[in-house]
Amino acid sequence: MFYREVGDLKTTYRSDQQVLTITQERYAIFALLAFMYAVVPFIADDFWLNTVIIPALIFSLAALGLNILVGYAGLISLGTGGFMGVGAYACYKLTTIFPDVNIVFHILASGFFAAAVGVLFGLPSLRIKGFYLAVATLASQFFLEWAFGRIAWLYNYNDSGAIDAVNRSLGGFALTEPYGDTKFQYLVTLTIVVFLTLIAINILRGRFGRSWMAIRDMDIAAELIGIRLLPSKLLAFAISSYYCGVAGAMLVFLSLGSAEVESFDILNASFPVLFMVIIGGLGSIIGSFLGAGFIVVLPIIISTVPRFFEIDINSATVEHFRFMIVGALIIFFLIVEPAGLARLWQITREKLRLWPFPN
Amino acid sequence: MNVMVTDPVQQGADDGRISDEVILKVDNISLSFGGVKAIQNVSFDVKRGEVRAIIGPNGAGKTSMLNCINGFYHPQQGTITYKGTARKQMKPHIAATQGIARTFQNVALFRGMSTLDNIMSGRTLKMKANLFWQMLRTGPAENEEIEHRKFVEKIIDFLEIQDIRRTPVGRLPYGLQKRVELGRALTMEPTLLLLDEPMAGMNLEEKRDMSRFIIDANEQLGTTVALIEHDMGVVMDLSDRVLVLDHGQMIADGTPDEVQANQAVIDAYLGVAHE
Amino acid sequence: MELLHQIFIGPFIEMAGAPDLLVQVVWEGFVSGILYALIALGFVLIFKASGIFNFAQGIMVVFGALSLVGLHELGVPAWLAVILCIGIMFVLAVTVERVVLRPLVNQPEIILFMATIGLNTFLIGFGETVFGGEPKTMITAELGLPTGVTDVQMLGGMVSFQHIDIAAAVIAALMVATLAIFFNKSKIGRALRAVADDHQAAMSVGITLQQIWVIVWFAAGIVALVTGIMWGARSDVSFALEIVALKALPVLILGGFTSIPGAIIGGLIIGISEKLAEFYWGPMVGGSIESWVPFFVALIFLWFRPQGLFGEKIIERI
Amino acid sequence: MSEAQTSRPLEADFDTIPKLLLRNAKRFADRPACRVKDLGIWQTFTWSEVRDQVRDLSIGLHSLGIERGQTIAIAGDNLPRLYWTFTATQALGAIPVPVYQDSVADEMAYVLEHAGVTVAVVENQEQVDKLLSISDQVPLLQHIVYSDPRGLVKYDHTHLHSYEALQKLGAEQAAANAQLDDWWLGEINATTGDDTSVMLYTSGTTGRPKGVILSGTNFVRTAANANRFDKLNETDEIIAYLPMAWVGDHIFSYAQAFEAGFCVACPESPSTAVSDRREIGPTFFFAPPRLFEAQLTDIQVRMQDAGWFKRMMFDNCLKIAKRCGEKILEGRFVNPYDRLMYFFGNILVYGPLRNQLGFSRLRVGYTAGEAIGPEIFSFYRSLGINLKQLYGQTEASVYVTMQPDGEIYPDTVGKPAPEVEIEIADNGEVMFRSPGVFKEYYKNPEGTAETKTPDGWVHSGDAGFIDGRGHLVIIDRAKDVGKLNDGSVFAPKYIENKLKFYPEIGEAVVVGDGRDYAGAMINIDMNSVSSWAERNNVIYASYQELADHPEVYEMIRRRIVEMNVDLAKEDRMKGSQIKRFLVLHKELDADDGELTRTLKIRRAFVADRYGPFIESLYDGSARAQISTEMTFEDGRKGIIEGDVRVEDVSAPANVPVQEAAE
Repeated sequence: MFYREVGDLKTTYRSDQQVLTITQERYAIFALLAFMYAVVPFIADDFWLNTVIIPALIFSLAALGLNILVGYAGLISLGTGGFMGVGAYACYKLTTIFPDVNIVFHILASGFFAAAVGVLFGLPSLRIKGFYLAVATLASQFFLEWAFGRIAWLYNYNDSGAIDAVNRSLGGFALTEPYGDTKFQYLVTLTIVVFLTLIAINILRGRFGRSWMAIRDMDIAAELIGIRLLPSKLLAFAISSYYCGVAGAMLVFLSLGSAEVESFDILNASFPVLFMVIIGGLGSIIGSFLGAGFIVVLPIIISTVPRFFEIDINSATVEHFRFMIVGALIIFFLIVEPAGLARLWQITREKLRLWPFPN
Repeated sequence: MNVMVTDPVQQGADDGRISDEVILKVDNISLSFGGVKAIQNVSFDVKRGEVRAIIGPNGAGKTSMLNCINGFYHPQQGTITYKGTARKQMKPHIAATQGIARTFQNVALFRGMSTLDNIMSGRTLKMKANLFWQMLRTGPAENEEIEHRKFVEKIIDFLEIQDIRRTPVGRLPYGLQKRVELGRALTMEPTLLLLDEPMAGMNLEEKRDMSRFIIDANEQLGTTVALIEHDMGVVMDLSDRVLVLDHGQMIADGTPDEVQANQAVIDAYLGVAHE
Repeated sequence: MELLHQIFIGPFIEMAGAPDLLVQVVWEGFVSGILYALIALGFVLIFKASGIFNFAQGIMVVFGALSLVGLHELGVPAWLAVILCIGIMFVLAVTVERVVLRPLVNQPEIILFMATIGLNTFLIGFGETVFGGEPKTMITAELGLPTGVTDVQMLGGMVSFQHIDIAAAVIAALMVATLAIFFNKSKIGRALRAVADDHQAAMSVGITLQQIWVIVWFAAGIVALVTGIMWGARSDVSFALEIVALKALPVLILGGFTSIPGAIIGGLIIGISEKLAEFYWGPMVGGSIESWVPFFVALIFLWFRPQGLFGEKIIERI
Repeated sequence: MSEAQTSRPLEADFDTIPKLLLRNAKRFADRPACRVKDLGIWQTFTWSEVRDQVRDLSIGLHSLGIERGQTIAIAGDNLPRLYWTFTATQALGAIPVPVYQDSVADEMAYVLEHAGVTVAVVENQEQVDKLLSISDQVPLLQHIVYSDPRGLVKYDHTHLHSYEALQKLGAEQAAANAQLDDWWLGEINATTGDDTSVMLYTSGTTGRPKGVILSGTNFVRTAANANRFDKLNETDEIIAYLPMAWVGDHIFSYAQAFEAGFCVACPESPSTAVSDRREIGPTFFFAPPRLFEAQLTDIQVRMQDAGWFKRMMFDNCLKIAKRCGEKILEGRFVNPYDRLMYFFGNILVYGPLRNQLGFSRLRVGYTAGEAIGPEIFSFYRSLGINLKQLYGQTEASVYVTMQPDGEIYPDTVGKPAPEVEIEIADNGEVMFRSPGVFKEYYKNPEGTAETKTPDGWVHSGDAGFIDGRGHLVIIDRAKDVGKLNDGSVFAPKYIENKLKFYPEIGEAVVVGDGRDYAGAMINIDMNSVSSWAERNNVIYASYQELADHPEVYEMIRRRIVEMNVDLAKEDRMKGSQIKRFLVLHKELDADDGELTRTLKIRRAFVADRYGPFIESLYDGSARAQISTEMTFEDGRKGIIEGDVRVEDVSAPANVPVQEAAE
């Protein structure tokens, strides 16, 4: 209905190969970004930023990372939490060892540690596929969980066994949680997420992205057109883990303020991120964002609704309910739209493009 | 950075199509799975520029033969000499780098990708821009992508599939999928193109189109073709020489006319086919 | 050098030095292995019959045990509680088939896998909502399970065998035998085996696919319930068990997704190796390595034998 | 109107197309001159690039021996390369002769032989093969140049050249010899507006095609006038999809484009013309009525699949548009409520629909060639699409009359175009004189004399009249116009068209020449009447049965009365009201020889076959039968039998009865 594609012609391959080929959509994205930068900080209060928007952005990044692995390269992983943890602990170590280096640099650098660990645990993907690989990724998950809990050096021998975000600033302003201003944290988070998303889009639409999808769709044919499976799969693990690692570091330093093993365990990190990817839509960038938004907002809605009706329920019960509802909703979503929210968006978009015609 | 991309439709158009150079020589190879002998002591060669057909009844070992040539199976004995280099074992992706492209009996396209992406993926080996440029998608990465897109577009034009450029291949009818698969193989600019039943399951018109594309690929792009096909008419029209296999053994090898006149072939193949 | 010695030689010297201790550790591993094998068994049942990777099998174990204890706490006699729990498992199987599997038939396997993760999450929430989140104690005595300890003098020391562990081993053996008879002798069992190979064939036996799913989920549920009782008797009953239940997964990659013998042998290998590793190597790195050792054992094994314990070498066809 | 859209004065210096090219290469150097969808993108060429392309090609053609006055044939789908061939040829003072790309070998042979073509520039193998097959009939033809090399590599290249190679040769020569450019410019300047610019063969319905010789001035002046008339300038864009051999394409996509400097876009292939049109979004567009008609049907069919809500919204919006859309388009007064509703409708339906049709950017659209149904015409206009009608002929370089903005009537073809004079001859034939009038028919002085008077007036061959508003109304081919016995004009096609605009009437044959009154034989429109039958529970087994149904007769009668009322308002036509009619028992069919392949009635043939029916219209009988043996196309013989009722149109409508309600 809102689409006006007449005259939207491409005279060069450069313009034909851009991310959004429809001019209006490009403008819409610019408008959205402008809104996120210029309007959201003024209309959203700290509660919204802290509990919804910043976590959603951070988890979007993790979901994007996992989507690269599962949705694009077709390699199932249940080890996301571990890779996020590597990023978080790496960042913590980096900033305590090199306190003078800017924290944003550390956040981005911590992803490389996750990438290295990802490559290591990606090695079995050469020989095993599918669910066998999924189980194999649990090896990394459990090993890393154990390491975070047992290797005291990682948490600087704190009594609590947890890592606490240290006070670091950017451009003279305190940034890290809980010292920094929430709006500032939001802007930094948004910038990192936008930047890394752009890079992901670029990689995915280039030769690496095509190689991954080729392996995902038919690995034998991929090999016969000259794609080397192991390097391609390992690259997918590396990049995916990098994104998860950065997300983990951001989660600790820009959102939670502290973390312990449980923050990155299978129930609190791996599964939710996997749900984001599946509900958002496998192999879809926009789906990663939609899925993350959905999974982050859902528990908030679940705990807010009873309060809204002034029903007094203790927090433990709310937590139990949350599990039930999340589980049920996931099944419901899989039944209603197995291809995820991205597919719903795609259908809507097609409808709008064809408007007023039904098909 | 300057990426050299040749025009697929302009190169190699001499009339002395077939040269005497033997591009592929299969020497006395045997292959078995467990106790099943798929290929037994088969030898033949392919000359540069020719269209070579491999025919035979079902289970004759034709597909296994192609699988050996492009390194997917490794024959237990015998040698395969390609471009003068003999080899025993070769990984499929190495075969690809050496200019062997392949289509499959059951279409092996990347179903989640568009026609354009499928064909672009055939250029993977020729793309060199590193991850850094890929991330930024400027400089070499962008230029390279554009250069290869130009090449791919010529293949799309060549195969007359412009209108399905953006369609996910999973949604295409079978005949078009086969054409896209041929496109993917051709964008690799192969020296040797292996086609496994390129016309299986096609109607008459689609077969005619496909034959035309194969002839054009052979004549205009100078691609050497080795193909498996069931349709005898097509084989006789297209090919310069025909190899006949039955139960993994070679029973005849020669020009279409010779093969058609060969009694062993008539007994083993044509007899079966006409039942 | 010293480190290498410490890793590769030291533990074996230790083993040889105290063979009674070694037997004790192996026995512990053997019993855990049996329980892992039982979880894996439930899993294999479902995967064989429907190709579904049931991630929720571990939680079904906990759910079964929790229901039993929960019902007893409400004053239901133990024997009735067991029967009711069997009923609950049946209801669960029917519900899963109706609500989850039937609408998702013909979906890609990853979607079904995700659905079982959803089911996993749901059952955690449901169990905790109904029975509360606190750990509970298994009603071992009420069920007539033995609780004593027998100490056996051997190899220059004492090795203790918990009666409950012996019972677990016996019950597990009985259960496997029953299942084997069920699959090989009964009509339904044969149909179930057929369905693993060919859905059409199964339907020609006169059983619908839906019925088959209900049967296998029910069977897996009963296996889960028994496992839950045995396990609960050895420790507390709570959802923390779920993480332990995940250790059935390396058993699966070791034994193969479709092999019942594989599940049993794999379970034993995993159980024994994890206890040995924990006892002899664990202290070097701070302990608790049994959480990940099984996975590494399975991975290393897979590296050399990708088709698993009982799998056949796969010839890829193109 | 922005400054760019105000009209420019005529420029006398630029009286040929190549001169306009040189002008544009300077004035609009970096603006797009043409685009073609090729290899996935719109390959775009600026005016200065086109200049170089054309120059190189010119020099290349010259090297093939092309000299001033020679003719070059051009055949193929619309391609920039073929348009450049026009200019390159004209630059040398030679004459391009475009040939219909779908004409069969024999037709092509005739044209090429008649025009004395020495070089042919064609699109692809198909055309090359056609030319090679007729090479013995065209002895003068020496060289063939092809654009698409596909399948041609193995051909003997002694007389065959690839366009690319030829142009490259020209470029190399130009690079090697700097004076060549000057020589080329000299050749262009040596050509004047009076020299022949192009020769277009009209596909005459009878006899061999005639070569119409048109000069540079013909096109440049006509194009300039048309551009001023509709304020077209270099920012406009057109999509070239009509045959290049047709004069319309030559003026819209070539002469007008060069005169105004706007961009011409060529589709990837005829089959993608519609989607390509969407991508381009032409601002200036021409299509024959049947395209608009087919498009409207397509819209209706597609909307039938919509859900009830969307359909309701769509129908309501169209109702609003019908009520006030045209008024808003013409800037007339509309009450604020309707204006508001139209605003919403524009968001919900009209805007998206224009977008779907590729008309979002359209400033002026024209249709011509046949009468367009008023409903269809109004439909497009009510959506905010400025669709207009014109009347034109090859002999006039197209434009004779055009509808000025704000004076749009579905039944007229507009007022005389700028610099065009019009007179109606005594026999009703439209005569015109303009700067666009052709020089002569090639090698056909008799034909020229028959059509063109010594003082420059051209017999259009169409009968028409100027109505009260000063607009031309075309009623029929002049030779088909007859007289009733009372001496009044009888124009069958005019009446038939009026009848056919009623949805229930599919086809109509009206007779009356030399008779006392007019009578009609009607074909019902099966789609429309069968859906009426369905709604009213009328049961029928065949077309014949439905056609014979009394209620159908009643329905047709009402429509004829309605039309008679309409006719009665027109002085010249009121004598032609239909007094008796019958509904034919079968649909007129091109397969049975009753229609041409372009679905026009073959009048003489029908009169012969249905003689008894026609008689019955005048002898007062209540029924009529025929039984004719006929040979079908496939050689089978069959007997056509028919038995139909003949009825009077009861209310003779000399006096307007009452306005038939919509």
